[in-house]
Amino acid sequence: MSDKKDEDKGFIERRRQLLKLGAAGVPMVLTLKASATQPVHSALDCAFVIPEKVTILVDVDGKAWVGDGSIQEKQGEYKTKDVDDFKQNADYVFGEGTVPERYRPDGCSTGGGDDDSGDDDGGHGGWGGDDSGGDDDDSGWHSGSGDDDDSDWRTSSSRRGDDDGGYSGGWRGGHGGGDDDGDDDDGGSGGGGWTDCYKVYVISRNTTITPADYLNGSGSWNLQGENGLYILLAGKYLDTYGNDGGFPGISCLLSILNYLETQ
Amino acid sequence: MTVVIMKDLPEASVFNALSEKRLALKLGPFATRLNIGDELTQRFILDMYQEAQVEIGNELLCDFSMTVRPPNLYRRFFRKQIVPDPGFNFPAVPLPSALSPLALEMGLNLNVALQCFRFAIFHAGVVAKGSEALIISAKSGGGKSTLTAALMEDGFRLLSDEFAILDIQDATLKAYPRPVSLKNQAIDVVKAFAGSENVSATFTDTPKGNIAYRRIRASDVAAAGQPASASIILFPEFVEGAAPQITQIDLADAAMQLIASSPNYQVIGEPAFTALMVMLDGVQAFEIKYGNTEDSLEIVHDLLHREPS
Amino acid sequence: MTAGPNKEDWVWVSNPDHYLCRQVGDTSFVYNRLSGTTHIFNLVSKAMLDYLSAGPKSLRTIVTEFHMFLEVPAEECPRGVARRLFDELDDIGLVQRVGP
Amino acid sequence: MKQEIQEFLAFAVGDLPLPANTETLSGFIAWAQREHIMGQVAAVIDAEPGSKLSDICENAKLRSSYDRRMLTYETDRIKRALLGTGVEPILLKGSAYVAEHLFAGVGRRVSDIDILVEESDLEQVEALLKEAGWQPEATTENEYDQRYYRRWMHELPPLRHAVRRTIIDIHHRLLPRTSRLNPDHLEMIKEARAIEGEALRVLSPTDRFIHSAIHVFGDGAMETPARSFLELYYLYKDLSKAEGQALYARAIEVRSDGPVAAALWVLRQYFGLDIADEGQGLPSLRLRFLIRQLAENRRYRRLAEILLYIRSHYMRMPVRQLARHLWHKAIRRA
Repeated sequence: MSDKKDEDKGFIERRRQLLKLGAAGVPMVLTLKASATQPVHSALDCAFVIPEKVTILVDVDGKAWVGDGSIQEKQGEYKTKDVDDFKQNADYVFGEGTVPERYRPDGCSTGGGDDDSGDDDGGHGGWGGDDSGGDDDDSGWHSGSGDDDDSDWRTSSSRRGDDDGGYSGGWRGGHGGGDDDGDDDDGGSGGGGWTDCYKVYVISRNTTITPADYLNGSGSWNLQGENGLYILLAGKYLDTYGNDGGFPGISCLLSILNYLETQ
Repeated sequence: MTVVIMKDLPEASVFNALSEKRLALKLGPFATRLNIGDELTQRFILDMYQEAQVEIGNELLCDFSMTVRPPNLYRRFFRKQIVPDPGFNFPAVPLPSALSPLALEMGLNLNVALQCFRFAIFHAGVVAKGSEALIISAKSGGGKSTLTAALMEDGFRLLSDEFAILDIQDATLKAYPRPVSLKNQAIDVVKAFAGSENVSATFTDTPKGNIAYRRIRASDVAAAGQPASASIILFPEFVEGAAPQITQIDLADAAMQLIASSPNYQVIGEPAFTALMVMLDGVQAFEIKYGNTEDSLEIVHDLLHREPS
Repeated sequence: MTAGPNKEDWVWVSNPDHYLCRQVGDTSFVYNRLSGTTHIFNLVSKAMLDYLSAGPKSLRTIVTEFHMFLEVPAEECPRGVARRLFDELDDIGLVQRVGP
Repeated sequence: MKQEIQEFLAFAVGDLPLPANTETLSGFIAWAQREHIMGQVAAVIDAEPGSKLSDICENAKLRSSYDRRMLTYETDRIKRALLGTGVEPILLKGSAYVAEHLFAGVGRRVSDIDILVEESDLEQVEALLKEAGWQPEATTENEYDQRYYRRWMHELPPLRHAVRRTIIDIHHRLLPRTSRLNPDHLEMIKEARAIEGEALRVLSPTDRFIHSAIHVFGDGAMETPARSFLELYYLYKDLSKAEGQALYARAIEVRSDGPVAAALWVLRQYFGLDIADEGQGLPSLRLRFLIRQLAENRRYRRLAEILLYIRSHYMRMPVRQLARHLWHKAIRRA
């Protein structure tokens, strides 16, 4: 009551009006949010190195196995025995729907033989199904954040997700190349021999991955190539299991995601 | 080596210094070490920044460093793209190399927006006549840059078309007169009054449509050391064919919008609060609506000659 | 959500050294030195801040007597409203418990 | 390279005056910025007013003042949330350094806040903090994760404040139950002391150093080695002579001699501190190799980072158990 304006009738009246709003539940204190409360640059300044070759096996349902084994490839088909061994020994397994369409094999004509996935998941292979809704956006863990209208220093988001069609041919198979050594006999052995129900991606030893390279200015992921797939799986891992366990790159990715959340 | 105007240097030495990370751009309160391997961007700098002060050497201390480079071998192999690297790997849109100068400009903006804390930064254009500054809020996409560029031809000096840079010691506004970025229709509008020789080539198919830049001016660079004090805050709105309209708005509302547009206000804390409050002293805020550039200039003239209400 | 437990007999105060206040028209910009955050107060919340800055009071006193500070009849500032105003200040860290 | 890094660290803590050679100075500043220690550097060096160096220091100080304010305020909010309960959490790491006004806390960059509470208080603390707006991240809110964290981890799933977006880690141990390293947190809690006038506690100075060493060498905080080294350096400098002498014996007592030996090696190696060998000896050749790669930015830095990363996770959780974790997750999602 020290303020001399308090004597002013209009002043008291304006206060009474506000009180009515208060009685109706309207908050009386507003907290200003500046647009970036925590510019944690260090969070974005991270990269990680893949110390040893990493192989990622993807099936038609978007399941993925990650390990260090090798899988022989011939004309877009993979040796069934290698695939089975790889799955048995995989270090990480991701459920159905984890991997977006664009990374999955085109079709599955050899069918059948691979339904041995029961080895590690109790037969139903169904445990993926979780948030598969996002199958071909980048699986839901970005926040979109939109407003690309004004801020030049945020840059806009016109290039989201899946405009990578042109690339896909490039990464198929890749390694294991040396063994096109004509043992066609294998090819003939039908059911057990070769399968096209998978696609294999290989990230070579000492590859440096900088997740921030796959982000656009509005915080959407634009994941491409095998490194993009790796980030996607790391993100999925993080989403599901948190920042524990040994999936390389997680802490780097987490710091970026935390950063984006503050935007 | 001492500070010189870039155009006084032989082209070759600028090119070399840019590729060898030995050139510091000294503009307004910031020194930025440039590391530009990309020829298109080098040419862009040589042209658009020809009036800027630079220093060449290995031992320069700088506020920021800025790299324009293809992002990695992998991507270089598939499609040549450019990512700006303002001293840290900020996630930015990788751009095709034909748009690399945009990456430069974007990166320089990011530097200020995210790495500067010794000034309070607000997202707005600023021009001044004498020591009286006009803050043009970037809100609502109302043609901030067009209006800024138009005022430049109308006897105002440019402080910045992107940031209001508030000195937290004395609450004055600092100049950082970089090229003005023009989008879409604004390009031809500005060419018409500023002369097309002062506007860069147009970059098409950018994430924001067509973009071109208005070259920096010697007069703005020379005056950059002189601070200015805020006098009017404008919230412009361009509406095709609209009759000119001026509405004074509550200063508190204007202040809230400025704070919300700041990338570092919260980080700086008390000095930013205090400086902003001092800056607001005697300032008036207006929403203005207009349908063409002539009207917008007239409105600004009216406002500047208006008696404080 | 609350800032934490509270009781009718707990005594609270606002410390004017903890904040800076600048009035722009009817609006007050309040900078909280502890949190580093700027808040916008209207005439009513500013009155609560002044009321609490004037000296320590129990929560019971605050909810029953704030209307007098506002110079309005009790029914225009019910206890619930006073309590919510207090909680808003508590939430942003502008009040401290000093007793009992 | 080792010599350069020793010199840089000496500039960084103010043991050596800044180099007159401008090229060295510019290299040092670039290094400090890269290592995220510019705030700490700015706190100890005298820059000529009006110089670019002074601009850079000013900028770094303003930036780090934010982290400090955040820690102080979050600590205040935790205290508020627990008001009247009698629970006195132990502040760890940055929040403790700031609350105790230690030099280790000046200019240091931080992102979240860590507290340690007795297991018996855990439930109440968690409930009250949730009441006060800290919420589990959506990703860990499910029952399985919650159980998993409680059973195996040393902390609750991180909580994020709904309005302020800050993160708090509530520890009830110093490392996961599964960790190969098993520090005696109960013994350390026993020695914790109250902060005067506050319902908060901190570890004893000796245990504070030990915990930092555990964090750096047992928990994978080596992404920014210079920052970790400065922290160890300042914490060590804060020990009295007697505390310094009793440090290694205490480390053995709380089963943390490995990380402490590594920390002391770093302090001798990079800061030339004269620390008597109380039998701690040297860390393993492999660990020394990794530390050198990182600290001296050598050729294998990236590799060392990833190896140390793996190592820290290996220290935290045996692979078999991780597999079981994955398995359960899989079943749950069926």
